[in-house]
Amino acid sequence: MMELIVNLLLASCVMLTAAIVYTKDLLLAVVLSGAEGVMVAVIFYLLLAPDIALVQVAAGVGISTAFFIVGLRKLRRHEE
Amino acid sequence: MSLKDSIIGISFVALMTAILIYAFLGYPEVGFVRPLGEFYLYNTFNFNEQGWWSASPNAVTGVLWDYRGYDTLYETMVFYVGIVAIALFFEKESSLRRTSGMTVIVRATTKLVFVFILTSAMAITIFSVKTPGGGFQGGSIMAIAYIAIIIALSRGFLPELRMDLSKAHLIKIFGLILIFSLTVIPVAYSLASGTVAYALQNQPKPWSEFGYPTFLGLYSLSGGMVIPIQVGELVHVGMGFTIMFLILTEREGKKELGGKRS
Amino acid sequence: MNIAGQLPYILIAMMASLCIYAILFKSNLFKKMLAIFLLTDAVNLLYIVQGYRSGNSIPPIIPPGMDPSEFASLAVDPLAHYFVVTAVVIGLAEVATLTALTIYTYRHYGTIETRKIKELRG
Amino acid sequence: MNVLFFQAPILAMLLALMGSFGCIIVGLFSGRRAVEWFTGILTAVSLVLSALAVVNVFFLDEPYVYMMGGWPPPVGIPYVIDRYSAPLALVVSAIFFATMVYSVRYIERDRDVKWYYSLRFLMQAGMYGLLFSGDMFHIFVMLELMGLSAILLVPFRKEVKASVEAGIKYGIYDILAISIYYLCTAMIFGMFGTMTVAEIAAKLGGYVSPFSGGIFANTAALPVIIALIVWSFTIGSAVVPQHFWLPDAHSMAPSSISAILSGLLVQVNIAVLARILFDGFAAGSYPGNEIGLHALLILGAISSVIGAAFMLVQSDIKRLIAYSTIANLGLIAMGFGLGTIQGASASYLHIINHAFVKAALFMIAGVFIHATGSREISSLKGISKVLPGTSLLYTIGTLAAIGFPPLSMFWSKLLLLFSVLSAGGSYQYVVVPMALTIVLESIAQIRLLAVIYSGEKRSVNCRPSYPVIASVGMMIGIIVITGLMPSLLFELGGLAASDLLNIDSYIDLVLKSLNYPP
Repeated sequence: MMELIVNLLLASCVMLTAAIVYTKDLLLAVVLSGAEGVMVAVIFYLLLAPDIALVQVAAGVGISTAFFIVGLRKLRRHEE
Repeated sequence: MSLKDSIIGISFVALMTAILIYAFLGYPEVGFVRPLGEFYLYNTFNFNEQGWWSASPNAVTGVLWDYRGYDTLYETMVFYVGIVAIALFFEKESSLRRTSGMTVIVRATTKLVFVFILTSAMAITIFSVKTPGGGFQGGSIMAIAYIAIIIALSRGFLPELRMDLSKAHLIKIFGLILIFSLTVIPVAYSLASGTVAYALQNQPKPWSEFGYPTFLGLYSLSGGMVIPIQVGELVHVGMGFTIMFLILTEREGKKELGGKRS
Repeated sequence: MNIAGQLPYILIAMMASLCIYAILFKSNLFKKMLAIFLLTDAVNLLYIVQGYRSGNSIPPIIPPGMDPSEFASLAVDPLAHYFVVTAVVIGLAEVATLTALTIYTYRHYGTIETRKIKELRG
Repeated sequence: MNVLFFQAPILAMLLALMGSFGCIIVGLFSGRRAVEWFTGILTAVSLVLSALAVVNVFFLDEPYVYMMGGWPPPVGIPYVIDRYSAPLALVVSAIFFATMVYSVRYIERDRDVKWYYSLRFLMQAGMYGLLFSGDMFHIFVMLELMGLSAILLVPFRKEVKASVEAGIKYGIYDILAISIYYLCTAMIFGMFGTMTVAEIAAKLGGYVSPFSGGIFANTAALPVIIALIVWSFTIGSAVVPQHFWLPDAHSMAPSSISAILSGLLVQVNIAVLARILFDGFAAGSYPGNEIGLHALLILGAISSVIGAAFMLVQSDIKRLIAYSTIANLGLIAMGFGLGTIQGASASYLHIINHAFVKAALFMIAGVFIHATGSREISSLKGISKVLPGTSLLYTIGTLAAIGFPPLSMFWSKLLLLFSVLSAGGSYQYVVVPMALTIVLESIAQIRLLAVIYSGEKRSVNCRPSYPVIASVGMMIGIIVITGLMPSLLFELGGLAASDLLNIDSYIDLVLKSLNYPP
């Protein structure tokens, strides 16, 4: 059961990655990468890695997304 | 995206995936721990094998600052390069001015929440030998406290909390000095005594006698140098992120760049 | 060989290849940077998946009073977790460096598309 | 065993680490002179310490393993201080010291020097770590440290458009290379369950470790891992077809940084690759693992010819020297790719000689650019009439670069040719691209010399100051002196190559580093 959930989450991570690569809207890509980070954190938690889940939530999702958004404010939103 | 790009993309991804899957087909099924991992698990808090222990019940923390501490030391320095990147490119001569106009209630509430987040960051760091957590996690949470203030209220609120850019730099370097001195103390001991001790050595071993004191009586404090070094990491990481966001959220002036925009 | 038991590896391989494709072939610098960040995430997943122990396992924190040898036969791999902590921090440093450079490229050139930046000779 | 000698290489590394944040404190409380003195003293001390390490390894004691944190190899991180790594670390210290002296006047018009010196220190620590490390994951961390600080130093003059562009180009590709290497470490972890380089080789030979067991996956996947590692490191060391970032990055960086990037960074990459291929994947003895060496040989041959050919069409002095780096790295890759002890010792000597020569050339090119205010080769006309001393130094450096006897690079090029000819089989045809490279490079360099010595007397913006000349003179002095002692060089190369290629002794050294219980 748990393997199934982890595999499903992994598959959705692949989908999200494909969407991030495909989309032309960089802000959407940042938001999607945040969602992807949350999924990765959930996988970490399910695979009994609470330390890593904590790092991933604090740094991989929170700070890096804030960083990307602050950086993107100084850039152009859409890919050409 | 044109047709040609799509074909190139799909074929590249397919090829790369095929190569990697070819490599992974020989791999064992998911679901077993390799013996080296079991070695760490067995020894990390084993009173009967004190020559091989790290005195930390949390095996990840034990690996982080004892078994592979030298890696983590330089990982901290890589993070330092990240801070230097932002400081080198965007730091300007600017001072934070205190904002006015916020009511007393807002100020008091913010300070209260701030103190609460800071305390929890500290707790996550100090109890990392017992529970999930660590210097980096605590530092990130501490930074989130500052970043929330910067983004939600204003940068001008930080002087209220007695914090500005050069002070943040100094506190960050204080954290680094703490980490660094805990690293070199065994080396200095070795040079002074003429016996062998290794950099970042935590507990005494049969082949090398140096060791930091371990407090096991106080229920939750153990791990030798692990806790102080994690506090150093907390300060470094928390202040590092704060510096990055303080610099990056600065309003851009019109004339800041000598070069022309093309 | 058992495909179902190796499904995580296959999914991670797809994710990593997508990221490498984006770094090599996408023209937008910001997109390249995101892909670098996601590639680190993919490899982190690979580590954690490899360190997992199926069955009745526990996190790598010894509960009070448990015998170390029992703990060693129950818990998941702390070494893999350690590598991931390190890599997440390093990933953030990479992102900070590349963000700084990307913003400066934009200020100088007015664009972050590598196709359009052709100031230097090859 | 003397404790000071034992701790010397680690102390050098820790001093570099201390310097990185010490600079900032000194910079916050006092002026730039203080920062420079602080940096200079620390760099000099680390030079002395790495010299002590070399003395220890060659004359007083045997090669040894420094167990980080006191943990024996598969548990902790081993630092292998042997006759392959210690001399290279001394070269790193020497060039960092020379460029430090050079930087004092060279970047005196720039702001933010404290960040500059801080990043330089981190790059130095990263190089020591890469050379000494015997752990795959530690190599990843150190690549990251060295790479990120180099990426930030390339666009140090951030007002210049082209340097920022060179920086981001270098940044993206270098970080891609490091990320691919990170993927490889994960695959190695899954296959071998260990990160120690020596244990990987031992397990391929059937060893079962008391700490980490045997092999957990089918070794049929090993060629994929090796190919990915070679890919990653050939980006880092700019072997064709991944060379395109190097001419931009090395020509756009400040000259004091170009000297380090071109003289050290790319060659440290290739030295580490040789370490991993020979000692980790047992390239000589385990069947199927020669794929890495074959790739190095073929890519090196292409790389050297293309690099030398592109030298002929350059009009910018620093780009010309940068393309010469690509050509010489191709030669080094070919030497390692042969897989013989002669080839490895020739490549090793070429790394050392090329490091000093290339650092000297970039430093003098910086002097010329300051003097004429232009990077074009045509604007160098008549410079020898105004700056005769500097031009003489540049001439010696160039003669060394093209392999003019008896300067140092003559001997390593000679050894490379001999090693190819003695390798036998189809390997000896590699002598054709090698000879072609040497000829083409000589033509391009001599054309540059001809420009310098032609033309009328002209005016210059500024003359080189005393520290600049002293640092360049130090480099040229080393080139001349080492060239006069070929037997010593050959002996050094032979010892280093035997430490590199003798896998059994390397495994014994690392895995038996802990004699407990005795």
